[in-house]
Amino acid sequence: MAKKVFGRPKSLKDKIFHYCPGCGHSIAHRLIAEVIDELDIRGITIGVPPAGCAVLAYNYLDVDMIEAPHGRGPAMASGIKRTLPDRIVFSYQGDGDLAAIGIAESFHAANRGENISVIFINNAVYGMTGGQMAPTTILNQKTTTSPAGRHKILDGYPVKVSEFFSQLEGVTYIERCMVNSPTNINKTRKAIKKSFQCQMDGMGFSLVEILSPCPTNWKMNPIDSCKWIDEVMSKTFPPGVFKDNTASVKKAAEGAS
Amino acid sequence: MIIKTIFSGFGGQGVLMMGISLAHSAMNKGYHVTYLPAYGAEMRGGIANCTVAVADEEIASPVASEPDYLIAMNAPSLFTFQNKITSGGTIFLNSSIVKDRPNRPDVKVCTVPCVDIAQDLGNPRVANIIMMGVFIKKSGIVPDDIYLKSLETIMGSKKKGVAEINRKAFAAGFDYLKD
Amino acid sequence: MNKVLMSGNNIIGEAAIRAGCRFYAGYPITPQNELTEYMAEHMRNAEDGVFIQSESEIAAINMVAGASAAGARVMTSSSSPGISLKQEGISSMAACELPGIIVNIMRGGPGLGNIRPSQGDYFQATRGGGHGDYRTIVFAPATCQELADLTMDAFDLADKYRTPVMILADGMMGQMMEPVIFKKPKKRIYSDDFILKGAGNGKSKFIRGLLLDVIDEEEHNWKLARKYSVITKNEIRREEHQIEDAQLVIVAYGTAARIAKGAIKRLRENGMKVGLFRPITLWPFPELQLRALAANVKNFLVFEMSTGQMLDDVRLSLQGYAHIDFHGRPGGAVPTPAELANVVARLYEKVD
Amino acid sequence: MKGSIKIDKELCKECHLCINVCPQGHIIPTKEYNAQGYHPVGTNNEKECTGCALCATICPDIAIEVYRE
Repeated sequence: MAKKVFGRPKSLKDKIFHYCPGCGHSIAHRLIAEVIDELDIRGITIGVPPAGCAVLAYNYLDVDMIEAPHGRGPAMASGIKRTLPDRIVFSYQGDGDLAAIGIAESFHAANRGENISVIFINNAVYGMTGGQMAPTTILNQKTTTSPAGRHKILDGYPVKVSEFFSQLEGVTYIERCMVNSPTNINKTRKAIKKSFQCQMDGMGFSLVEILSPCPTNWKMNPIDSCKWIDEVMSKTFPPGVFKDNTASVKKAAEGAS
Repeated sequence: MIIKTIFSGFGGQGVLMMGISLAHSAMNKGYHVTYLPAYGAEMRGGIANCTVAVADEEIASPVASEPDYLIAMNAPSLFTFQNKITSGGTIFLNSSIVKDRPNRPDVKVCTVPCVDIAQDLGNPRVANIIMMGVFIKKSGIVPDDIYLKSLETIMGSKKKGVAEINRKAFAAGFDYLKD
Repeated sequence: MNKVLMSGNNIIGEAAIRAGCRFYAGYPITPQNELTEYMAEHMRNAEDGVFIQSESEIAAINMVAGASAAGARVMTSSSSPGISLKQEGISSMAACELPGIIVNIMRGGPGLGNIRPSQGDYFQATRGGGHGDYRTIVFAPATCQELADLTMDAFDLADKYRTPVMILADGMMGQMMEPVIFKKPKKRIYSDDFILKGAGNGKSKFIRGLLLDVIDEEEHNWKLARKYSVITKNEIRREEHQIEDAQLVIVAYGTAARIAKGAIKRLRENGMKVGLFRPITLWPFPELQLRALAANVKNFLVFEMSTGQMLDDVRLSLQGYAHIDFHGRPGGAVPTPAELANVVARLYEKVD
Repeated sequence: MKGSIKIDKELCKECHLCINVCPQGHIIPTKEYNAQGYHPVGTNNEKECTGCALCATICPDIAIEVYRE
């Protein structure tokens, strides 16, 4: 008898994603659902989707969800988590949402060390609105609002969220991953699991940045988009663990008990 | 009846506390009262002041456009408010500090060297309570026993010795006016 | 219950906690700082109480929205410029039908304005304030006692109608102290079937304000509109003061209404028959109640600490049945009862 | 090890990421249409599936189930 080794995770509703072909959101949604299944936390998880392409995440993820106004996810998640400290609360945000309009909410939730998980999709453009320049658009990248390419003098520099959030004392764990190859996708799943586990262990704020293809707005096919992440985007946003205090927090907790 | 009083001085002289203690005791006497402090940027570095209205009926405006009494704990307070006071009203002056006198012939002036008296009592910080002793006696808004009880309630959380020195200071002020 | 002397800002905080508010987020702004400070101090001692000093008013309203979705009784507060920032979240709460209390201790405006008492946010408060087709219930207390009572009532109405409720006061109300007696709060009656607690073994839920389908959004708008008409039918509050024989009625709310009462006292001492109509709910506005007065009274004076905002509602209510004058002091000026009495006296002489 | 995949043609959006990662060349484009209007991928039975699941891992639309003997 053949045994099923890969199928749809239980915490994902049986619906066709509205995302474009080759979109990284779909993969990230699936990974979150897989992690929720693995940790068996579907019944206690509350998600906060953003404004952006992922605003309809509640159509797919089969957990309680409340949509936040653009950029305010971490504030809303803070309110939920403080009210229900034993639930698992995550905010799912894009780059415009987290690093532009909602940078203050994200930064301060991180700085307060809110015990929440933030899943941060970095695709270097505003996806839903049609591919405008995002805070994470890399230098010289052409977008609809940087038609000649992002220019450092005119537009400033791409915001490196993982690098600068890892400087905050309130942050426990930050990793930047990619979803452009099976190996990287598996790494991303591990990172998301670690982030949720970090929250379950009461260790505080964690963030997983995911370099995610947006073939439509990059005007590339999905395969080239995955290559572009490897060859170009990851040079500005190198993957890796930027902060991991989980071991020392655990040790301190054991020492105290 | 409605009586409006402005307490004014520099920060640290305890003028807001003077106002609160009057408002509290008038409340305990059964009157309608309002207490309105100056607030925000205007209280930084400037004079601190508050307005207390006491009435036997609902109080419309807590603002005193023509106060019956002014307690001026420093000179700028006198200059700021002396022209607002109602004709026939009374200005209580901290004469230990304020050398000037009001330019209004139609108001009464009651000079109290309250800082000097406080120093004689060995605690210069109770000058405001001494002034309250004078004010309560002269204005007659509330009886002294009700006032002292309110004062104790307000200062309640603080040390016991404080109640004693306040009581002494109030008595010194109350007795300062012989007539 | 004992009578206590407290400032308006502290009274709101105390009434909220007594009413079961267990989540407060806020950002410092004069003249409402004492409320934020009060909540910081007293939420610590309330069981399950949460206080967060947020990084902005925007964050505060969204924290409050999140906590509301999670089932807590919630409140945030600010003053005029901060309320403008909160509007995005208030609109979102109205859309998502999340209960919550927003306190606006108004100051002078527009822009940063000043920190003096003002009533320039009437339009913002009563017309929804943020984008989209919605309303918020707006209470306009005029005394510290009313601050206490209406704060408690606001929580009940927010739960009952699942809608944000605004308490609209001004810097004077926030700063002044008056004696107050806290009433016993009502028991919370609250349907928790929409609250997010995690799906457990059941079906997952979501709360959303984005309805891409036109028919869905239209239906949602009409659903909200039906709710608002029920509120309009049931929740109007107003005070009528000395109107029985009045030849002229002043229409004023909040601090302005207090001043009007002072003016009326002076005017009546001089034989002028003047009364006061004071809306306590600014939305829903006591439209029919005001119009009913026009059967006997032909002269109204709208008095506001603004250039004339409630004036529009009075015009809409009276529909030309009576003559309307206006006296306003915007920008943080607090007129005296004497000043208003002079204005009214001049008009009164023209009354036929 | 021998494996097999099951493609849900209605979910496929023709991104071809699976074709790109399949080490065996087992997945191929097709000319048929699904209800969404895409040409879903299909399998080439001349090339053996090992059940490595790389295709399913990268598939954004969870269109591929993987089985192993």
